[in-house]
Order: sequence, then C-alpha cells, then structure tokens
Amino acid sequence: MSISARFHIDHGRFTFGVDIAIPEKGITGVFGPSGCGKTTLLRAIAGLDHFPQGYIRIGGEVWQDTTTFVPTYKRMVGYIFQESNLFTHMTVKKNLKYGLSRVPKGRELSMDTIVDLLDISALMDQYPRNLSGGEQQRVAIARAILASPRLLLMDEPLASLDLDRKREIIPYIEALNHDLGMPIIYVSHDRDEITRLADHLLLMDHGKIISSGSIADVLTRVDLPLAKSADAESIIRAKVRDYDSKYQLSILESSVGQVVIPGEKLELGRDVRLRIPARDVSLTLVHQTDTSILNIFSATVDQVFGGDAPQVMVKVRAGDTAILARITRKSADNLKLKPGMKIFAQTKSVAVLT
Amino acid sequence: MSISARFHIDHGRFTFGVDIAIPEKGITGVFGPSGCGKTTLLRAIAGLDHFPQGYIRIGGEVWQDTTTFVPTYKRMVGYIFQESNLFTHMTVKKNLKYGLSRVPKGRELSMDTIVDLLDISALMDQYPRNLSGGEQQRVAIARAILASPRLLLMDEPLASLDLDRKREIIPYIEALNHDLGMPIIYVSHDRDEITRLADHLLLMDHGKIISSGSIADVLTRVDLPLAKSADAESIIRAKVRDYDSKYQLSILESSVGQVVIPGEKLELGRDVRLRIPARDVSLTLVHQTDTSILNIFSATVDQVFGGDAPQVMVKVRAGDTAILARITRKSADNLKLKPGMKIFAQTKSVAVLT
Amino acid sequence: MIFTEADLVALFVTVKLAFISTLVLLLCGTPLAWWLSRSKWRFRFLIEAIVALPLVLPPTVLGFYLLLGLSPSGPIGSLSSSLGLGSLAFTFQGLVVGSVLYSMPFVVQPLQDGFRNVGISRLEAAAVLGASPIDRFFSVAVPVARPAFVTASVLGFAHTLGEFGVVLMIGGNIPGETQVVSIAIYDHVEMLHYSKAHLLSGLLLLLSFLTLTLVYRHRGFKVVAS
Amino acid sequence: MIFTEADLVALFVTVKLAFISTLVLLLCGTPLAWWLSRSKWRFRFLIEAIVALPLVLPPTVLGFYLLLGLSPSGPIGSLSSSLGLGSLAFTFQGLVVGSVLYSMPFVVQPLQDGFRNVGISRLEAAAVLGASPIDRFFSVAVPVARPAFVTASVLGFAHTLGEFGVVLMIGGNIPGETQVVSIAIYDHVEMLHYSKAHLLSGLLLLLSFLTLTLVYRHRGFKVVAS
Amino acid sequence: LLFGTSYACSDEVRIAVASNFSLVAAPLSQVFTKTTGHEIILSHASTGKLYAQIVNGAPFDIFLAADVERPLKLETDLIAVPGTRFTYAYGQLVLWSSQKSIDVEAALRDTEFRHFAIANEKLAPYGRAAMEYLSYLGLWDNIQKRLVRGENVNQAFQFVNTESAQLGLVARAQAENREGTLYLVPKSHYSSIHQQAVLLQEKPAARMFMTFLQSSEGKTIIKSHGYLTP
Ligand SMILES: Nc1ncnc2c1ncn2[C@@H]1O[C@H](COP(=O)(O)OP(=O)(O)OP(=O)(O)O)[C@@H](O)[C@H]1O
Ligand SMILES: Nc1ncnc2c1ncn2[C@@H]1O[C@H](COP(=O)(O)OP(=O)(O)OP(=O)(O)O)[C@@H](O)[C@H]1O
Ligand SMILES: [Mg+2]
Ligand SMILES: [Mg+2]
Repeated sequence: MSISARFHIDHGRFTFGVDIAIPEKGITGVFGPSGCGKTTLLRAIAGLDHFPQGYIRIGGEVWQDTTTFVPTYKRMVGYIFQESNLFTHMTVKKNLKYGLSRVPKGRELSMDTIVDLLDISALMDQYPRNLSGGEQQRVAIARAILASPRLLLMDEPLASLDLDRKREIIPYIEALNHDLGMPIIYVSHDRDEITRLADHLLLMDHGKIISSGSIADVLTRVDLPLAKSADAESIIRAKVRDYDSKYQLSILESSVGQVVIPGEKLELGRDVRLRIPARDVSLTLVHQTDTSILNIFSATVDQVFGGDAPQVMVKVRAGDTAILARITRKSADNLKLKPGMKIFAQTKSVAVLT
Repeated sequence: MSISARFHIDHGRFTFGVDIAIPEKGITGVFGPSGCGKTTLLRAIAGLDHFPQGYIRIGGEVWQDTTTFVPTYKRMVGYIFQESNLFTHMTVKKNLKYGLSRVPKGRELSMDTIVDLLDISALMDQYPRNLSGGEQQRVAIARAILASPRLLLMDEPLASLDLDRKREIIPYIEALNHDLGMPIIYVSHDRDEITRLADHLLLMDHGKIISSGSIADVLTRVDLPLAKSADAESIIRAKVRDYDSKYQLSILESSVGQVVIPGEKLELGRDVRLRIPARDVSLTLVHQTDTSILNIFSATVDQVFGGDAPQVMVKVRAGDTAILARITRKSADNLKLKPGMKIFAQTKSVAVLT
Repeated sequence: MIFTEADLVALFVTVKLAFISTLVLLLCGTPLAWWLSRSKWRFRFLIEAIVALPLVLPPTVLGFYLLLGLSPSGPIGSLSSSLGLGSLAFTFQGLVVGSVLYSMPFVVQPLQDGFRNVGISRLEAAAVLGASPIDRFFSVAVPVARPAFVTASVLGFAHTLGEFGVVLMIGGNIPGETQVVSIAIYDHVEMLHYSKAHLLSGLLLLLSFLTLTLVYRHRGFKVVAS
Repeated sequence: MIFTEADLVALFVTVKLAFISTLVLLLCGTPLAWWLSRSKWRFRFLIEAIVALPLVLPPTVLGFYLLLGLSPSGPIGSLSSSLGLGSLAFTFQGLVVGSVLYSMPFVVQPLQDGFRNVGISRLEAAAVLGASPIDRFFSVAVPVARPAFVTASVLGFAHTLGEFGVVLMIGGNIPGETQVVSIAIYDHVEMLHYSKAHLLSGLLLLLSFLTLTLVYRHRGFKVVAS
Repeated sequence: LLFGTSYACSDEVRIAVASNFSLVAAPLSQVFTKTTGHEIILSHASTGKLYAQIVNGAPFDIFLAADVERPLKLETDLIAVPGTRFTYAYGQLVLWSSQKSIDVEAALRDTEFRHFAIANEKLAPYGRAAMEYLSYLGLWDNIQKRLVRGENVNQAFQFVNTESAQLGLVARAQAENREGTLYLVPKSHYSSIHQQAVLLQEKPAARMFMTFLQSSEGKTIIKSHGYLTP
C-alpha cells in the first residue's frame, strides 16, 4: 500500500515535474525553499489543479490517469491551505460544521476535542475577519481535521503560530496519524516541524524532487544540502528502559548506546525518535566525567566534510547509526580527526520526537 | 526622540490596552503568542484602526490625541501585512511602483537593489495570484520598503519563508535600519528572528505589554517566561579584534572575555551582538582543554531556578553580563552549584547577530 | 373608496406578475449567470451580448415582435400550441414570458458580477471538504453572492412593476388578466383622471418604497468583507 | 436608400443621448454608489430605496410627472427658469435628465456591489503606501470594480437606447432634437410600415450587438480573482 | 325592447378602444351594462397597437378605432365580420391653451408660443387634421421648429395641459370643461375625423353593443363628450 504520483506542468518560468512513491502510512514531510513547488504538488494530489498526463494512485484506487479524473470532492482529502481560506460568510462554528456535516455517518470525530486542543472555543461565534492570523490558521486546521479525510494535506499549517502553540498541536497531528491511521502529507519550510513530524521526507527544489527517503537517511546524506547546513541534525531510534525519579531522567536504550533525557517520565518500553542537532554534538578523545553533559557515545569517525570552511561536519558512526557533529575546523585539526578513528561524541541536547 | 503610544479598546472577548514608549532609533521587536494583539498594535500605530482616546507621538509629531488624527496616508509608515495583501489587479512590477511613485522626489530607493535582494526579478510581470505564498510575501516586503517609509511596521514578514531566505533578508532589514535610519517595529512569533533583529523588545500577552526593555535585559529576566523556556538565550555585546585566517576564526573581545567565532571574516573593530542559547551552555568546575568547544568563560553563579524540574536554568555572571545556562538538575546537583560559586561556562555555539 | 376595483385588481395582477417574473428570472438567470461567470468558452461574450440585447429595443416594439412570435403562426406560438398550451399571447403566462425576457439582463448581469467575486479559493475550500459542485453552489456561491441576488431581485422586480410597453402589447390590457397597474395608471392619465393617476402612482410608490427599504435594510452586508 | 434621413437622424440623436446619459450616469452614479458602499449611516437604505424608485413607475407616467416637474410652474422648471436655462421640456437636455433619472438604479446598484467587493484590505494597502482617499479610489477601487463599471455602463446605455416612454413624453418627438430611434421604430409599427420597422430594429440590434460583443470581449476579466 | 331580449344570460364583451375615445367608452359601457346586464371589458391602446394585437389573435369582440383605415383593412382581410363597419363618431379639433382668457387664434397667428403641440400627423387622425388646419392657415412650414408631437392626441393634450406647450390642437372631448381657452376649429378647415367601429367576433352581446352605439341613447352620450355623430 502506497501513494504514487506523477505530474508534469510547464508554467514557462517554472517547470514542475515530479514522480513520487511514498508510504501510505505515516507522515510524509515535503521540504524545500519558497517557490519550489510544494503547494503545486499538494494541489495536484488534491485534484484542485488538473494537470493533463498526470497520474496518481492511493493504495488500490486510481485518482488520475489518462482516462480517469476523480474530482476533488470525491477524493476525501483534507487540505489545509497556506492562506487559511475560511468561509468569510460563516461563523467559526459553521466553518467547522461544514466539513463535519459532510462526513459519512459513523466516521465523525468529536468536535469538542479538536476545538479544545486548538483553543478556539472562545471564537466559535466569530466571523473569520475578526480573528487574528494565527487564530484563523487554527480554525482551518480544525476544519480540515473534522472532515475526517482519508489523506490529510497540510500546507505550512503552523507557519503563523508561536512555538508554544506548535508544541501543543504537533503531538496531536502525530496522534491523528498514529491512532486514526490518517496518512498526512506535511509541507513546511521549517526543519524543526519536519524533523519532529515526518517519517518520510520529500526534498524539493526548482519543481523537482531532489531526494526522497526515510527522515533519518535524508537528513544525514552528505550529498544533500540538509547535512551541509549549519542546522544539520541526526535522528536516532530508541526504546525507553528506565526512569530515574530523583532527577526526573528517562533512560533509553538506542542503537548508539544509553541515552539519558531529562523531563517528564516517558512510558516504559515505548519506541521514540530522538533528534540530535549536529551543532550540539562535540567530539572528545577521552571520556570526560566532570561535565554537565550526560550523553556521551563512543563512536568511529566516518567522514569529515566541509572543505576549507571554518566549520566542518563530521559524520560518525555509533553502532549502525550515523550521527552528525558540526565542529570548527580548528578543533578538527587539533583532534587530528581521520576516518576510522575512535572518538567520543558528547551531545549537549537530545530531543524526543515521537 | 522616541515613540510613545497609548491605546485601549474593548472587543468583548478581547481587551487591548497598551502604553508604550520605545526608542525611535533601532528595531523594536514585538513578541507574543497568537491572538495576543500584535497586529492590533501595528494597525493602531499605522492609523488603520482609529481607537478613540488613543494617543501616539513619533518624535515631535503627534499622530493621534484627543483632537488630532493624522490619516494613514499622511503618516508615511510602511506596513507589511500578515497576509501579503498585494494588489491583485496589478502585476508585481506595478505593485512595487505603486508605493515608489508616491514617494517625495529624492527619497526614492533603488528598485533594482531590492528586487535583486528579494530575488523577485523573474516575477515582475506576473499577477500575484500566480505567485507562491513566499513569493507574495517577498513582493510585499519589497513594496513596503520601496515606499521609503519614515517608520516601517512589519507583521510577521518572514513567516512563510524558508531559513535560507530569511538569512538573506534579515541582514538587509538590519541595514535598512542602520544605514537609512529607518526605525522598524517588527512583529514575530519566531524568537530566532526577534533575537537576531531586535534592539528593543515588547513582550505581549492577552492584549497587554508584559515587558519592555532592551533585548539583553528582557531575555534574561528570570520573572519572565522567556528565561524560563527551554529556548532561553542570552545576548552579549562584543567588538571584533582579530582574525585567524588559517582557521577562519574571528576573535572578539566581549564583556565576558574573549570569544572565538568560526566563519567569514568580520570587519575589525565592528560592534556586534552575540547570541548564546542557554541549552548550548554547559558548566564545568575546571577549565577543560581537550574539547572541541572553543569558548569558555570564567563566571560566577548568580541564581539557580527551575525548582524540581528535571532541567534547571542557571543564571551566571561573567563580568557585568548575564548568561543563562540550561542544564539538568542532576548535573546541577553533581556540581553542587550555589550562588557565588566560581565556575566555567563553556558555550558550544555563539551566533553573531548584528 | 378612493381606488376603483379595477385599480386594485390591476395592483394585484401586477404584484403577482412581478413576483412570478422575478422568480422565473432568478430560476433562469442564476444558472445562466453562474455559467457565464465560470465558463472559459471563447465565445461566451456572444451569449452575454444576446442576453442584453432585448434591452435596446423600445418595449412596445419588443412587445410587437413577441406578439408576432407568440401568435399561433409564430415560432413560439406554434411550439406552445403543439405542446397543447395554446397561444400565450394575451394571457398572463405570456406576460410572464415577456417580462422575463425584457428584465433578464438586469438579473443576469449583477448575478454574474456577484458570482465572479465569489472567488475560486472559497469553492476549492468547499471541494476539499467534500462538497459536490451543486452543494458548493448553494452553500458557498449563493450566500457569498447574496448582495448580488438582492440587486438582481430588486432590479428585476421593480423593472417588472414599471414595465408597460411589452405588457401592453402582448397582454392586450385585459382587466383581471393582463391589465397591470402601470397600464391602469397610464389609462387614468389618458382619460385625464389625474387625481386617480396620482393616487395610484402614490400607492405604487409607497408600496415599492416600503418593500425596498425592507429589502435594503435586511440585506446581508456583513458577509462581504474579503 | 433603405433608411429615411429621419431614421438616420433619429439614430444619431439616440446614440448621442445614450452616450451623454451614460456619461452623466457614471459621473453622478459613481460617487453615489461609492458613498452607499462605504457609508455606515443608519438610514442609508432610504437613499438606496429612493434611487430605485423611479423604476417602478411606468415610463410614460414617469415622463408625465417629469413633464409636470419640468413645466414652468413645476419645481424643476421654475428652478431652471430662474437660473436662466429656460424650460427643459422638449429639449435634448431634458431628455438627458429624464434618461438619467430613469436609468440611475441600473448604474448605481451594480457599482455599489462592485465597490463593496473591492474590500477594505486593498484600500488599506494603498493607504499605507501613501495614497490619499481620492488616489485610492482611482488607483484601486475603480480598476478592481471594472467589471461593475462594464455592467453599469452596458445596462445604462442599453436601457437608454431602448427608452421610449419617458423620452416620448418629455421630448415631444422633435426631429433632430428629441426624436430618437425607438420612437421612429414605434412610429413605423403604428403606421403598419412593418418592413421599415423590421429594418430599423434590425439595424439597432446589429449595432448594439456589435458594441456589446466588443465591450464584453475586452472587459477586464483577469483582475477579479480574489 | 331592443335590449331586453337576452337579459337572462349575461355575457361579456371585450372592446378594444382607441385611446382618444376612452373618455367616452367608459360611460357608454356603464349605461349599456345597466340596461342589458352584459359586462363590458375595455382595453385601451393606440389604434395601431390594437390593430397589431387583433391581427395576432387578441380576444376582442369589437374594435373602436380612431380612423377608417384600420377597420377597413381588417374587414378586407376578413379578420373582422364583413359588413359590420360603420362610423360611430366624428372627432372635433380644437385650438386650446391652458391659460385662461387669451385670444388663442391671435396667439396662433402671431406665433406667441414657444412650443405648439399636435398629435403625430402620421399616426393619429387628429394629427392629420391639425396639419390640414395649420396648412390651411399657411402656418405649417413656419411652425415646424416649434412643433412638438404627441404619439396620440392624448399626449398632445398633456403637453398643453402641463403648460410645457403653450398652445395645441387637441380633441374637443379633452379640452371641454377644463380650465383654459378653447377655440373650436371649423369643420371645413380639415377633413373630417371618422372614427369607425367594426365587429370582430360574431356574438349576440357584441352585436347589441354595436346597435347601442348607433342608438340615440348612445349617440347622446357620445355627443355630450364633444364628438359629433353621423
Ligand atoms: N498559475 C501559475 N502560473 C505561473 N506560475 C505559477 C502558477 N502557479 C504557481 N506558479 C509558480 O510555480 C512556482 C511554485 O509555486 P508553489 O506555490 O508550488 O511554491 P511553494 O513551494 O508552495 O512556495 P512557498 O513556500 O513560497 O509557498 C512558483 O514560482 C510560482 O510562482
Ligand atoms: N474586529 C474585531 N472584533 C473582535 N475581536 C477582534 C477583532 N479584531 C481582532 N480581534 C481579536 O483580538 C485579538 C488580537 O488579534 P491580533 O490580530 O492583534 O492578534 P495577533 O497578536 O496579531 O495574533 P497572530 O499572531 O495570530 O496574528 C484576537 O483574539 C482577535 O480575535
Ligand atoms: Mg506554497
Ligand atoms: Mg497578527
């Protein structure tokens, strides 16, 4: 079961040509710079634009080929538009009910839950023009979700929200995907959101897909811009093993060794994704003890790249997992880093993603 | 010379009441959660909404008091709307010329420079509906700037842009302010943008100003939510002293000691702002040498706060400058941190802001 | 009593005619306007021109041509006869046909403008929420274009009230059937019964004024902010 | 020649009347429509109703009342006389006044709808770019409402072409001055000169059709996406 | 005796009346209904319009035209019942001004007016008569610039009545008993205005009305409204 799609369109100054195959389960992130064709892709998938010669299949169902074109309203996709696109002639409540009332009986989600989650209960009787930008965006998210789509397309849904709100909403989006099995295609230019949410990643530029694969792979592929940037990061998988209630630390076992994470108690036995920003990883030759850094992994240098730049990226392997460390070239020289060399990677921060 | 404003409005579910005094020079950031009243404030300043009883003075000029109300078009403010708000009936070029052609002779900026900077030269003959979200936003920025305003109001101007673009545009916004002396009020929910740009910060919540002051102060005030969050950070001022061309390192002198920064050569003697994320600061009892960390300051513990949480925030003083360090409570206990104790703060990353 | 019975009957016929015509106008005009506002057909403008065309003929002359068309030997007449409807000339139904034809541009054009302003993005939002084209039309396009419906109805209704030339020609001024109030007023003026004419005009103006103020007062104004 | 000279003169007068009336309609109707579309005055709807009111009277009757008003003892007549303009009855200027009054709702209403759809945010964008209210009106409101101007002009123009009752009453059918083509066609029909009537109607329809297709083909359609 | 015969079953008669005769048609039909019990339904319009309607199947029983031409045409085209055509009234032309006590004749001769109203001579019998009279006076060519033409004599009357035209040639039926000054134009100065009636549908009640028109009772009413009768 997967989603395959193939589209081509020539807008003159912009040529769009993609051929994608993504898993039907999970969240697929679409990441790329402004004007690279993210919205164009979503619109083609939703059937809002009809590109001749296009092809799209969801699981066993063909939405578009040379002879078929399933109209948008029959595709049961949810779509969160980049500009919230609420119905200006309806109150917030009527906007929410619009999709809800068109859902086949029995599939409806609870309106109250979503309204509470997005903190829009005070806005129910307002008209959209009286809402702030972020409020409109939240209503749009609620409206799309309440339509119980089979596939949810989100075009920068959190762009106008503050970090705290994002942190409230993101776990819910994950839950939609996990618990309801609602596949999501998530467009964003915010790496943070993408790495938090995406299982699968489509990297776009100039109307083309430049990379597609699991998030951990795409993030650490040294031939791609992601691993080269100052914000490069690695994703590792781990299982929650123990909890130190005195210091409120969760102890996890990962492919790279033990990881200690401060914070709320994580459910024991749970599989989680951890994010390690490359710039938070430092390398040492000896195992330091008198430091506030808790997570230190023994690893082997795989590759040092970045040429003559003042900062270099070091890809190290701990077990079978790639970790990126961004350090100054001076340090790299001081430590005389070479492929195959044994070192210790100390990570100042580790974020739990799933 | 400063900007003073006082507004009050009661929208029923939302009460807005502010009384601000901000320097006329520099960039003032307005930061707060969705729906806190940021747009409301900007609109009142621009005169787009007329709140009775309001008051606003820019330098020696009163824009609104009990008897005066200078209409928007005479205020010569630039306004970048949250939704780009381009003229749909004009091409991009005509949109840009709209403001430009209404500028008093001699004050015009060069269109080509701005068009190139925002990378919209290929879009000049397009109508806005054919542009992507980020492209529209860039055109809107260019349009506002080309009107050569006396005061530039920016409402989340970069929200729909990717990081690389943001990094291109932010220095230009700084230059507008520094070189042309154009004061800017910059609304954002993105801390990163705010700390990069703002000299002065207005912190808003629920229609009120909860803090106002220089960016370095507001960021490290322990009674404010900013210093409590996981993303807390400190700002220090420094002067560029030297450049190590072998390792491409700039050496700066700051109030906390020497700071070494990898990257492009910074202009010698230049005053810059440096940002140090609290989570990138670790504390040690001894001065470590065999580490990839370059910047280590000797400091005194000022305050440990965060209660029983698994992670605590430590405010240390190096010279007269406050630096925040976010470490686990376990480490804090291990190191037996106490106010007045001498320690070393090592910072994994330091970003140059200005 | 200040009004003759014939006046009141004429008033009743007029209001009935105006109501039914407006209804028919909206029923025919709405789909046409919708199609015109959405169609990308190259020669759409020909249809637009044809809709507006009846307007340029003097009403009596239009009525004359309609009369020719409706007469048993005319194209519409022979059609309606073969359908067993008989001739429409000099019947109330015939008046409706005439009024509809003549007022069509006043309904189609404002609606077309209104529909065009609905904007594609709202309709797209409805489509992704599962609304079929018909559903979208009624749940989004119609409410958003509500002011245009008000304009179209007011112009159509008022124009039918005052319509005279066409009605006189194809209706034959038959009291109780095709004598409308505009003709009745005209007759009063012709017969030099000025005070009766003034009274009846006054009544018509008053009723229209009341209706119009009611309509305008309650027209949906809030929804249009874009 | 198939058309009499009188026919052609009438055609010329008609086109002149329609042009001037449309111009006057736009000049008066535009500010009124703009005001109506922006005003928050509580009793705005009264003005709207009054504008639409002339429509409900049969044109001949409206013409009759206009004639009363324009006559030397009437309110407009005494005003125009005291201004040294003399009576407007039976003059081309009088026709313009009558046509304008009668077609006003067809211009004001579509413009009002059009202006309302301009949306406050575009005007705000113009204001912050330094455009004064007048400047905003011409640089933003007018181009955005262009389709409404097309509708208003077409309806106003076409309605004036076909206008007949009012013109007949206050014009006095003076060749070269107030005899318009609608009256000429009417006269042909009355005199049972049907073939002449057909020809002249055909000419009028043809010219109108050509004008309309030209207008509709080139109307600004692209600008309205919102 | 004449009218009492079919009193039992009252019928409906639809009459198409030329505009100028509408002033008389109403009292005529009232009297007729009172004596016979038959309902009269009057439809007014110009003779030309009524003709077009009749040709196209309008459901009228009787046509009271303002001229001879159109009833004659209907008869020859066998749309009307042959042999039923007759002149029911002669119109009388008057020179009229709505101003009191002025010498209208002198005013006409000296062209002391800005606008002079007549019915359109091409459309209306009164218009033709007016033209003949003005020609007889030798004024026709000179007066052209000041002429305003109504579609029918009613409209010409409105022009004068509203003082928009200071003087006009209208029907006696209209001007009589009104404020203003009236001069009855001698019959010899224009060819007489025959108004003819014709039966359109064979219907007893309609026949009765035709008879009534020619009866002395009918003629009295017609005369009392300013027309002459044969
Ligand atoms: N109808 C059109 N005609 C011409 N060009 C178009 C049209 N629609 C989109 N484009 C162009 O296609 C490119 C991709 O647009 P798209 O909206 O998919 O970008 P995006 O990746 O969503 O960008 P953003 O992050 O800024 O929203 C843009 O350069 C845009 O200008
Ligand atoms: N006309 C109005 N009537 C009622 N409430 C309003 C009106 N305009 C704004 N509000 C409310 O005022 C509050 C502040 O709105 P504002 O647009 O200033 O927020 P904001 O800080 O810009 O938020 P965001 O970051 O989401 O854009 C919101 O809760 C909004 O719903
Ligand atoms: Mg986009
Ligand atoms: Mg806002």
